[in-house]
Amino acid sequence: MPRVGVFVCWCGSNIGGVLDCPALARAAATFPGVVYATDYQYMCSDPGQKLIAEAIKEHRLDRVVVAACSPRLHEDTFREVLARAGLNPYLLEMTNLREHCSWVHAGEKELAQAKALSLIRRAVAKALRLTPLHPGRVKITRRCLVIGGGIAGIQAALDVADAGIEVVLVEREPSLGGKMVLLDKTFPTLDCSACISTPKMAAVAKHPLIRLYTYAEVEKVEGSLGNYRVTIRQKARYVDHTKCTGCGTCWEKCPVKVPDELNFRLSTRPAIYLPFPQAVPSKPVIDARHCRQLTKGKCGVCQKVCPAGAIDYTQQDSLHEEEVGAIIVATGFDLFPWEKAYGEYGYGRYPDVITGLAFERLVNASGPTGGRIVRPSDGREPRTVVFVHCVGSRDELKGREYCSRICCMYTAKHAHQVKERLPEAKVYVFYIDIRTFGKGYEEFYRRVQDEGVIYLRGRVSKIYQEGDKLIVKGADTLLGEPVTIAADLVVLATGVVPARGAEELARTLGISTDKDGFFQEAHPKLRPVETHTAGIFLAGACQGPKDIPDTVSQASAAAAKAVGLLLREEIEVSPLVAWVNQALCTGCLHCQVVCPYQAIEVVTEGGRRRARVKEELCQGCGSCTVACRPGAMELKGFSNEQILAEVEALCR
Amino acid sequence: MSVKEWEPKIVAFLCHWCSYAAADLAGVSRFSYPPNVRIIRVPCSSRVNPQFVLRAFAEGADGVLVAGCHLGDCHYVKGNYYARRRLWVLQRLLEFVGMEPARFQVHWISGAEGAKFAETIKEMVDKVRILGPNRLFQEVKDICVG
Amino acid sequence: MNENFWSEVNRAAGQKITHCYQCGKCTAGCPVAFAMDYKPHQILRLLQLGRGEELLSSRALWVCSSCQTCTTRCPCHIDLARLIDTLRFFSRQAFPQVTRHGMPLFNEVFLRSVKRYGRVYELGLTLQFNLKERKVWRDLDLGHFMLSRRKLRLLPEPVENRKEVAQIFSAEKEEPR
Amino acid sequence: MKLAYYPGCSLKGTAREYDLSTRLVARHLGLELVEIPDWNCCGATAAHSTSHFLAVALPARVLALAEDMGLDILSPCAACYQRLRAAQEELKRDPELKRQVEGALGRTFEGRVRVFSLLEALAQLGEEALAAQVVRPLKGMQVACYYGCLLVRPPLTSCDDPEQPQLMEKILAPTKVDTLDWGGKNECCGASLIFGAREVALNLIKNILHAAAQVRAHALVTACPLCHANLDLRQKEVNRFFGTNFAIPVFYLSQLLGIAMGLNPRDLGLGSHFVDPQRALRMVGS
Ligand SMILES: Cc1cc2nc3c(=O)[nH]c(=O)nc-3n(C[C@H](O)[C@H](O)[C@H](O)COP(=O)(O)OP(=O)(O)OC[C@H]3O[C@@H](n4cnc5c(N)ncnc54)[C@H](O)[C@@H]3O)c2cc1C
Ligand SMILES: Cc1cc2nc3c(=O)[nH]c(=O)nc-3n(C[C@H](O)[C@H](O)[C@H](O)COP(=O)(O)OP(=O)(O)OC[C@H]3O[C@@H](n4cnc5c(N)ncnc54)[C@H](O)[C@@H]3O)c2cc1C
Ligand code: SF4
Ligand code: SF4
Ligand code: SF4
Ligand code: SF4
Ligand code: SF4
Ligand code: SF4
Ligand code: SF4
Ligand code: SF4
Repeated sequence: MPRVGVFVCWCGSNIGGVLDCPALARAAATFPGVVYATDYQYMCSDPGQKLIAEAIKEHRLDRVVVAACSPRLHEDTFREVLARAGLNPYLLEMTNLREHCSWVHAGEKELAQAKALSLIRRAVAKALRLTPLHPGRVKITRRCLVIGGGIAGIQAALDVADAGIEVVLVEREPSLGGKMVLLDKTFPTLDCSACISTPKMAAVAKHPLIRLYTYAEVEKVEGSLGNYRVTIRQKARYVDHTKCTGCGTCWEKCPVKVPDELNFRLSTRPAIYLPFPQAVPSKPVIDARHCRQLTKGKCGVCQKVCPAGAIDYTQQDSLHEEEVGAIIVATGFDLFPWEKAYGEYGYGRYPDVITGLAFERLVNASGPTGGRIVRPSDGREPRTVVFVHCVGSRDELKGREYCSRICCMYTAKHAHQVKERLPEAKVYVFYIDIRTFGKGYEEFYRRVQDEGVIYLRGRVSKIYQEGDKLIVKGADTLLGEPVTIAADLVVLATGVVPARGAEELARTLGISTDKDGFFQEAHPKLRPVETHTAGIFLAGACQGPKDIPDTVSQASAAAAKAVGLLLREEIEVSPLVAWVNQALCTGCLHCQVVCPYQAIEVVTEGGRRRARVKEELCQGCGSCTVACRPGAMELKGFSNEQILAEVEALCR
Repeated sequence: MSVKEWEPKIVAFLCHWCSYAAADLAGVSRFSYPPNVRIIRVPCSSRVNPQFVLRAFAEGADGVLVAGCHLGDCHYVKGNYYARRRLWVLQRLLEFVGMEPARFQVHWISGAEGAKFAETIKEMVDKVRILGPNRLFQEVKDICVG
Repeated sequence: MNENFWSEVNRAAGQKITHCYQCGKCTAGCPVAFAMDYKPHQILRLLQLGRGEELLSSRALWVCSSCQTCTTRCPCHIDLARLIDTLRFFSRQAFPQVTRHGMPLFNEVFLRSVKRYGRVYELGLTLQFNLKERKVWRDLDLGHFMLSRRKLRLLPEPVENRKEVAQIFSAEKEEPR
Repeated sequence: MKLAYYPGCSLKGTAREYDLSTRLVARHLGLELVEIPDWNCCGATAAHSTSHFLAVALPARVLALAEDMGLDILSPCAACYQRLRAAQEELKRDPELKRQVEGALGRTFEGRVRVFSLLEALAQLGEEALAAQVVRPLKGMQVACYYGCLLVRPPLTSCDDPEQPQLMEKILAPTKVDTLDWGGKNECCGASLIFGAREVALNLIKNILHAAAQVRAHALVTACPLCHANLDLRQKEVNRFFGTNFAIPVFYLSQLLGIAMGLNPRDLGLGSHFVDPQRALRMVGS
């Protein structure tokens, strides 16, 4: 029979002013299993703590009930007292005489006294059934995986590596850089996007602690917090990058010309190519879908001309395994596929109706036109340019319900760029609301208006080609009139959606996505860079639409979280976790279905299937215990037996 | 026990993260409510096994309350959705066997809603007081708990 | 009128009027907005504010061609064309005089023809309408052309089972609106 | 294929040639049409702007008659097509209304008849079947296909993409006629306004004629009697009102297809157009 000690606290007059604490102690002393009971003015004070520790030794107590304030306040304090007294800290049970009794029932002392006794009886009943628990410890692999090499991934990788921790960075395109490297200038300061992002790309490539995989994808993730085993598929490049010097002879000589996807078909590129001049790594890959050698078996030009002998048409995809302790996801975004949804804007059939990203390429000095703003259809400079906000955003009918957060600002930037390069041009912007909530954003918007850009409040209903003009039918709701503009170029402020493949990646990683497909953060305000899965963090537009300042802030925050975790030798995991009574488990796996943390695995022993809890993943919610019909699943610290004992004690 | 002395006895299963915190806040704010409620702390409303509720009634509780985080705010992502589904089934079952719905209530109370907690208890105690002692389960105790 | 009117129209048309964020896409695409006193988005706005008086006496209700462009494109799933139909019902109740000319008159005459013959008697319909509008001579040359090409029948061609058609119309009258 | 044929009021009067040409072309394409006995008017815009009940009950009678025949419906008139489709959807959506309508008609609905526009019916025959009948290709003629509102809006009852419809172009492809890409194909012609708000309607007609002229269309093609009446019969009035000089012939889809199939233009009712189509026809040697 366990030996329980009960310690009733007065909390000065907080409890003592309402309840008769000595009487409570006297009554508690008569409960079965209680070998010692006392009361004291302030249990949490130094003398109070000492009193408990000494009583434990003196009365050989092996269970402790503290009847005082909320366990949310002082459970840790009293657990430490137990530990100091040489007792397992989980042999403590608190009961809440202050918040749940004396403070709320001050007017009914008699009933309060009865309730308090009942609460102590409950605590004793539970205490009798407590068992010693030991927090698990896991050693940590001090390496970090970063998925996605846009500005978010780059920043996170650099921050983690600069803290002295090895990083594995996986980017699925042939080069690092993401969307940012395609942009011309960045709002609101208008600094050159490539000028500020390419040095970071180069820093990644040079960093001794960063292992870079480009043209690669994460295929499988096993293990858990602190110890993940990651399988990476390196796609065949047909170029041996250990030999290639990046001399460029091959891509100059390749006879193939295919539309360049990065330039929205405004230009062409060869089959062996560097995505853009500042690419990292600055070594080419062969696009197997278009290479004549690989599709038809004849050409071989690049192999002949390569001075380094780097071309290898027989190369295959290869798999690589990496061990890491934490993962940062930074897979970014894609543009809303407006060509599939907006028939009233022509489904992408009019060459001079383009997206904002295509406009970035047009206006970019390293883009297909060398930075001249011209119409894709005939190469002429436009005299009237119309911008249309919220395409694919704030549109429950054809697009997404949410606001994409960047398009108001990038459109203001584009409007400014048109005015700067083509001062004579007329520029109209159709908007619903202008959202300029960043530092310096509203000022930028006002400046663009000063430059003569005309903002019209109304959505555009239809765009169609008439001769070489685009007829834009919009409205000016402030005047209450329909407006028709004959434009030369129309730029759609296309919204933001999660990067292609985000759902599959979420499944591979065991993290969740929100209703729009962005990765779900653990808490929208207080844990915005963590996921519900410990050890996996989020950075950038993959968590929700974001501009560069927000992306970079979040990337550094994710890095800080990852570093904070990885700098520990090992981590302690709470012992209040589920466990399976193997004798009762029927292997039905009802528990696995409800677990929000994928913490339940299947083990097969002697042909019998059973559930097993991965303690390092279990967060101790207890949902599985209820799902389990035979009662095989138990939660330590909140077992069925303990709770039922509490129920009985309270109902007496 | 004579009818005159009878006081409703209510057992409340409260989620550590929300409703238990709400009860703490009610205390800190001195929002008084009838002392008829006794609280059992659970990590999440999804930890509440319908069996616990049945046992409470069988042992003589006049009312049982389960409270957790608002839907969508669960500390464990979706525990309260599971709880809602399970407890809804239990509510139907109890109604079916003839128990007044007011005796078994499920509420979503956040850690900031101390006043709501106090209100909820007041209302529940009032209702159960009107219903009188819970006799139903005394009779079927053996069947339900085994 | 305000609150009541608002919810009544809402109920009749089954629309989420509060959802409209006044983007103006309806007005931008409406082919006849130029001729309306209140543009489509303004009709929605008046509805949101419960300003029935202005709405029900508005000319816009009878200029709308029911082309459904607004309904097709509204980003908030508001079926404006149907709302306008509903407002027309209310308008005829509130101001019976609207049916004395223009589109509501035409609708009235049209339905009278359908009620009587089960089908439209185009010649009779045109004559009757032009007479009431006091534009007897309108479309005379066109009428001549059409008669000569047998594009207009001189006599109505009624359905046989007129009872069934009559039943529809009498059921309509009983219909609480 | 055998279909219940619902001409509707217009095809018995102003749009006589649409009726003639549809029947003729259908016969040559092996499409059997059985006129719905004792059909009634669909109620058109007048009904739906007056009473929701009438707007559903009138077409419902037609649906019920076809159900008795056990055939799907071909409704060449775009207005009738839209009203029948809308009634179908309402009967499906609102069981209470369905009950009332059934009560008034003394009939019940199973809701198994489908309603096809002429576009759908022809497109279903397939490009090959159409191509096999083309004996006089219309190479060199540029036409602007005009869909108007009723065939493609609202999306719930649309027979094609509401914004970029393509069925007419597909049907006409075997005739080798040059179908133009233009912005007016689903703009409204104001059919329901021609009596009640004449000037407004004339404006809309002008806009469409203007858009067609911009792309140098030799002719317009339509599959709606109301559109045809507005665009063809009212062209002179538009010219008078706005001081323009449009002379763009307007064909029914069935007529143009019939010509390519070598059928006699007179039998197709081409003599009863207000804007003379001869010039356009001579271009392709017809
Ligand atoms: C037209 C336009 C103009 C803009 N202008 C500005 C501006 O002026 N100022 C500003 O602050 N912001 C601007 N932005 C926003 C800016 O582009 C984003 O904030 C930024 O790119 C987000 O960075 P990211 O790294 O999160 O995402 P991305 O840039 O999208 O990078 C994600 C990377 O992850 C890779 N990836 C995706 N999936 C996987 C996978 N499964 N495995 C491996 N790799 C993967 C992608 O290939 C990509 O390289 C603009 C955006 C647009 C569209
Ligand atoms: C009316 C209102 C409603 C809001 N509602 C929401 C909402 O619903 N959701 C949301 O996400 N955000 C909301 N916010 C914004 C939110 O309050 C801020 O984002 C948040 O408080 C910022 O936190 P902070 O720590 O940066 O600053 P603060 O909350 O201002 O904290 C700064 C602290 O620093 C102390 N301090 C200042 N100077 C010194 C010094 N020299 N030495 C020492 N200490 C110093 C201050 O005393 C203060 O305690 C709202 C803001 C307002 C005004
Ligand atoms: S020619 Fe050879 S070395 Fe030069 S870039 Fe091409 S593959 Fe590399
Ligand atoms: S082998 Fe392929 S990549 Fe190389 S030059 Fe030929 S087409 Fe280009
Ligand atoms: S940021 Fe502006 S343009 Fe983009 S979705 Fe939001 S409101 Fe529309
Ligand atoms: S200052 Fe505040 S209230 Fe005004 S627009 Fe900005 S966020 Fe909205
Ligand atoms: S629900 Fe229970 S019995 Fe079924 S697998 Fe899980 S632990 Fe085993
Ligand atoms: S207690 Fe919760 S987190 Fe742990 S295994 Fe069970 S369901 Fe999963
Ligand atoms: S399109 Fe819809 S949301 Fe926009 S103003 Fe019109 S009714 Fe309102
Ligand atoms: S249905 Fe009426 S309001 Fe709507 S776009 Fe057409 S004409 Fe305008």
